Amino acid sequence: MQELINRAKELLADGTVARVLGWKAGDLPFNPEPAYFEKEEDFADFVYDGFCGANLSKYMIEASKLEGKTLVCLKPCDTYSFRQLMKEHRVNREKAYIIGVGCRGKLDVNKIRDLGIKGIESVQGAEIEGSDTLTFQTLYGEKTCSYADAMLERCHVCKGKEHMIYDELIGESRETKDADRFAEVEKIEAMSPEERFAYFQKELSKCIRCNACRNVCPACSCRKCVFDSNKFDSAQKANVNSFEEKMFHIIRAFHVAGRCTDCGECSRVCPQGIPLHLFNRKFIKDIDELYGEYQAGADDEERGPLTSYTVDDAEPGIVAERG
Amino acid sequence: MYQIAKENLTALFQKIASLQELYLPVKNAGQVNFGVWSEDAEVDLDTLKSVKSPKDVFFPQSETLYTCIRNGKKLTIEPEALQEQHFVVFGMKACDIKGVEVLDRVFLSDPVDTFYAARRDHGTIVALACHEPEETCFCQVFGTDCADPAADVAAWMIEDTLYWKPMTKKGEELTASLADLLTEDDSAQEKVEAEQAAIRAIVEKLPYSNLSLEGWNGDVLMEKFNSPLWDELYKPCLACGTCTFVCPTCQCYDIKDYDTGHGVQRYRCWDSCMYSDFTMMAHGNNRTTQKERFRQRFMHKLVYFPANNGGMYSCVGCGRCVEKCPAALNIVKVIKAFQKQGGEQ
Amino acid sequence: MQRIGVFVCHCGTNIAATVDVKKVVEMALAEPGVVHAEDYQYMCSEVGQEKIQNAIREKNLGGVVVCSCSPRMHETTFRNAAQKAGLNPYMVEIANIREHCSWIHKDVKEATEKAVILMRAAVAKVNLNTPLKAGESRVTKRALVIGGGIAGIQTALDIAEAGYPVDIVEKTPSIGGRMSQLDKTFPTLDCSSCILTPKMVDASAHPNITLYTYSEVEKVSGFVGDFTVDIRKKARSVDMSKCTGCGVCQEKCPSKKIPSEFNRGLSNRTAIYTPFAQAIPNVPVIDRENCIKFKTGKCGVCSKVCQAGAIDYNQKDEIITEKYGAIVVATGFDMIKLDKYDEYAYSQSKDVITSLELERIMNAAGPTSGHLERLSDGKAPKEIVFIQCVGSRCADDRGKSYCSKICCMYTAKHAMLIRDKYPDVNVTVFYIDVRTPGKNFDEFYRRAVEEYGVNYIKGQVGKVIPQPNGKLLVQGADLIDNKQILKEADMVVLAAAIEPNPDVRKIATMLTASIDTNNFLTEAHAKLRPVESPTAGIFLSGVCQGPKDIPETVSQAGAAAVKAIGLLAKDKLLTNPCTAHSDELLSNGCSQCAHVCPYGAITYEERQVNDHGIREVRRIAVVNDALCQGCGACTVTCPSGAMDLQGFSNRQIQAEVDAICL
Amino acid sequence: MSIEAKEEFRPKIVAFCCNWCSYAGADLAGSSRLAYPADVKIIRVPCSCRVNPMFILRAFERGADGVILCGCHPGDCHYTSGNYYARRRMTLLFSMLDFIGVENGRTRVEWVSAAEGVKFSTTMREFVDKIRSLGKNVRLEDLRCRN
Repeated sequence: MQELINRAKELLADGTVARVLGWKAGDLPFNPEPAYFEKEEDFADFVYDGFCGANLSKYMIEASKLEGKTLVCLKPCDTYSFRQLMKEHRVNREKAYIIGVGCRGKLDVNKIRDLGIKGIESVQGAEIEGSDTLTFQTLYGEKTCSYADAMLERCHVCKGKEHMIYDELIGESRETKDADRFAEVEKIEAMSPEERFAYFQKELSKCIRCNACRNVCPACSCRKCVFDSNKFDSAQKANVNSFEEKMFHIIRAFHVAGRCTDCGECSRVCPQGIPLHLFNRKFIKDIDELYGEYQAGADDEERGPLTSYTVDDAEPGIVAERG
Repeated sequence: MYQIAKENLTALFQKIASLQELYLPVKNAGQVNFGVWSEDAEVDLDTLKSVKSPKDVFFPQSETLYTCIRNGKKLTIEPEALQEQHFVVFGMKACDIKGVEVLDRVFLSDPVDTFYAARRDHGTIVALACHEPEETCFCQVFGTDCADPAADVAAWMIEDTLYWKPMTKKGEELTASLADLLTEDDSAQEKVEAEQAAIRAIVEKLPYSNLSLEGWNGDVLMEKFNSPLWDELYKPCLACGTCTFVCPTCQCYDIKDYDTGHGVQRYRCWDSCMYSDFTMMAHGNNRTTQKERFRQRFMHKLVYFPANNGGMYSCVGCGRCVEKCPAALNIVKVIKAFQKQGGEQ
Repeated sequence: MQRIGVFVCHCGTNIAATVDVKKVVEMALAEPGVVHAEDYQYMCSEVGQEKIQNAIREKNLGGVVVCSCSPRMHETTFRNAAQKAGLNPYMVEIANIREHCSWIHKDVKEATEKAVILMRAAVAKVNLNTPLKAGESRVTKRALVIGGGIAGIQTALDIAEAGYPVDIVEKTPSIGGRMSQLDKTFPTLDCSSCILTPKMVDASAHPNITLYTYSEVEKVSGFVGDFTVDIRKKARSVDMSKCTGCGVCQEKCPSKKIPSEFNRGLSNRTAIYTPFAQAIPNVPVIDRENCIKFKTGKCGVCSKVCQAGAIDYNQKDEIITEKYGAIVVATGFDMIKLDKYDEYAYSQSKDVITSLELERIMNAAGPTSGHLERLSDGKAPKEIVFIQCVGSRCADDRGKSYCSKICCMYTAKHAMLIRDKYPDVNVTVFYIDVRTPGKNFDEFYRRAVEEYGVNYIKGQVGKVIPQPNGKLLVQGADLIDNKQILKEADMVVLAAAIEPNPDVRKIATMLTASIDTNNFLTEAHAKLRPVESPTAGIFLSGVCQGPKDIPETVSQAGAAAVKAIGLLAKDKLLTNPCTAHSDELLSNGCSQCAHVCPYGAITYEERQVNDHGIREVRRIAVVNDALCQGCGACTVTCPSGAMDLQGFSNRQIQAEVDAICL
Repeated sequence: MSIEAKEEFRPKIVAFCCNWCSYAGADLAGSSRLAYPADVKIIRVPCSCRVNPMFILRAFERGADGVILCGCHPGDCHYTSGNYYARRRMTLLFSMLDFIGVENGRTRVEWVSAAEGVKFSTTMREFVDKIRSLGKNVRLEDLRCRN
């Protein structure tokens, strides 16, 4: 982390960048927030640890409009989002100085709570090169858990430790993949339609239409979302689980299909713990199977699967045929 | 004071539900929220905070106000019936009850919101003391004692026993209806006091308990409003509505029409001041940037509301926003940022 | 809300017999916004149209719904009627209660209920219609004809005669096409060259016609009235302005072993060559792939012998960019490849030939100077078998499902010519059916059978087996006598199916003209618009549209010319106003819409916007109305809904959905 | 067991037809008097690629029991490529609907040319039969639209 801070200060001092976009330590051990650093003294609060899960690439849409370059700290998975946004002309590469930061998986405070660790006063082991065990001092005594058990779902299906785009790299990355990316989707596919319906009905009935999934999503970069716009008659805010939640989540997933990098932010931020990544991953799985493997944000040129076609694509009837 | 063994709680819930509707913390797909009790519902009294506050029992996230029905060129209007059934909310925490007090100020002041008033009139609240407060809690800052919740009935879960203390006439009536399940216990007071002491000891150790609200009142309105701190504080905000929707006191709503095809259902639903179309009017929006929207939320909770309500803050320190904000922003960080700036000056 | 009038047509009894039109009127009057409704026997009649016009004027209607036949039939009629009464034509919607209702349902109650719903959907849509105004675009008064065969030549001559400049692009070194390879033509047996050559000369000499031979269309952009086309004029290596056509270069060229395309590979040509003696232009080209000079850098004989100094080894391909108002496709056909029909031993024996090869053999200028002989040993054949429908009317995927149309007639022609010239030669024809619809066609076929004694056997040939003695054993079936036939032949002629020139797919893509699974270009309407492509400004001439013989080709070529002339005669065209539009406040500038636009109609500009007080420069999608054809692909690709389609807007379609579902 | 015959289920079916092929195919079905059930109501769109997944969900929201999209055969699109895009979009959308447990028979895409009146009619009859066997759409309906 110190190397990152030193380098950021250096680039700020020599005028290469006008500001640094990173994370500021929170007031609790696990809630650092995305923040801009413009002066040397700001860096007292700079932090980069296991709780810095936020994907900063979407902030670059606004940062691209500012004077001068913004140094942005991107983890390997975040760089896919940045590159996809570049492809869509939503961020300006010229306005970004990308430091690819190392990552060994990011932590999910909800998982820690689910492990029964409550009243956290301090944490050891969450540092960027910390141990494999997390030790918590809590109001109710010392607790421990393994780093891996506290990782975000997305880190268990990590896309790899390569950065897709960067100006320089600082820190080592570790591949944390220990699960099959599509296993959860396959599990649901194996259910009967009734079970699938019940599963999603139950999950989506929790949705409170807070739009956190949409607003955090780097692919949901519309200036105005159709669900906020009066152009379609779809601008509703009610939480009515007989239809609206399904409409919202299906259409949201559809709009990002072929553009979603599977960064997992939607599931990370959902206050109701809805596994929203399943929608996106289902589309990714279908796209991979039907149109060839495609990873959004892994290139600058290739057209997305929904803005291209081949003459012998599968017919929609395949959905019923494969059962 | 009464008591009932934890193992008999299901019987208690069955009994209440047989008399009136019962809302209580229910776990659904891994998350605890207040919901209607049923035989299959997975009741969860151990989780300290429900994801959403239970305010929606009185102020639902969406509710129909009236329905217009179109038949050819004819229109008829059907008003929505007010709440007529009695119901019980079991397991509300002290902070959430304080939240209801805030809502009362809004909805029961003239002009009274009849939908809300009907629900308040028909609801009986059974409060549950917080057995193990967490690091995100700061109700004490707002003068709430989570060890001694003020409601129609106050309850404490101590080991395997629930202690039950009616506090109001509604509480007495409910207690009377459950007489065959609740037993009087003379030693209860002592046990409850011990539990309260333990809770309060934890509260003293909570990281936010010593948060100072000094300088937050109506007198400093313009100073706070114009502070340059907002220029920085809002920046990570994603403009989602999480904080407002989990909040026990946020009371803003939007009124919209749902076109049913046979007419229009006019409904109201929670709105969020974080949304870009919040207070959108025909001419546009008077808060054009997220900074202004972000500022609005905290100014409202900490300045405008107390200024209009005899110093009552419209934050109750439940800590839900601390836990749920996707960008790790929250009211505590705002208060601390101003405190720090004050210290520097 | 619009003031809407609903007009319900009886269509005689076509609608009224199954749909209770009075009930539809009654239900229409109950709909919000509907201020007038009436029914009439024939709404499309003058009286019916007047009713609509009177109502528009008297009731001050803002929208009109006509419940009648398909909008494909009378939408334009009713729109024009409304326009005459002062209503914007795009404020008219049609509820199709005939084709989609009365004609397919029997039960009056059911059909009436459906008609009411269709009416409601149209009312719901028209409520959201906005007046649209067609734009104007200019017409470039020049036509392009792709292909220089008889179809292309005829089309070009007709257009040129009408006074418009026209360019012919021909891929090969000479115009003339397939017809120039034919010996005689049916059913008159006149000499193909004798009737074609004068037309070729006319085309080359016409002041309004420019020939681009040895050239190909490289790129097409634009739209009806205003196409821009890049033509690649391949390097001929011979300066056309200097060459006198003396032919010495061809005589002296040392590279003489190149199969002649014109003679279907039955004879050889030199590396510098004109495809045939009457070629136009009579200027040779150097086939660089086979030229020693180009392959090794040595030789240069042609350059040395050319007294005109016309040989130019350094000539480069030239791109000519020209604007056109109309484009006629006349790309013609070729024979199918016979590699999937190995049972006929085409690849095994030189004496199994295609009909087109026989044309060359029979032709005085052909490889055998017109003598009928076996290509294997030069002997005169005594027994010739013709096999029909090789690859035509084929049930499996080896060949074509369609009938090639010309084979029955040219085979009768071949049989007759052979019997006429060589009475001692036996001719047998195996056929599935003999199809002779055409003026004097059946008489022609009957003469072959009756006067010339050609032996027609109904049945198919299963196999042709080359024998050690050089003969060909033909195993066939006689379906009429129901017996197997074994026949020793000296020569077998295959009537191979014809297929569109394979290059046509590339051209169709450039033109955005639709093409069917057999690579024939699709006509805008099979019956009523047979020489137009659905893509405006593109016309079809000759076999590129479907198999046809010379007279049919020539008449279609003329028809295509007339359509093109009709277009060129206009100074301005009205453009389809149902185009996509981008909302500058919603556009993300993400480029996804441009990716799916088949017309390149979407571009991006950096534009200052005022978004409710936020002023900033944004990348905004912009639609070029003149290019947009209104498909709507962009509207669905656009996640923010910034792209919407006029006339078929999101809200209009949703209103229809709502009206139908409720 | 009830003796009274249950009222026959009449599904609501929305058919989006492209203007150039399938709408004309439906016209041909009409002019050839090739009957299919009146439950099918056609919406004319310029091209199958105009059909937004939101329209399809909207139809289900409003109580449609089945939605079918008809366009030109692949390769024959009037706009050259519209149906190819539609094909991918609909395949993914249908797969998602299937994934969340909506019966996959409720959605269908069929390519119908202007010459295929018979195919149009047969397809519609088949589709209506399928929807009748599936019964009312309850999984994607907005209950607010019922009253």
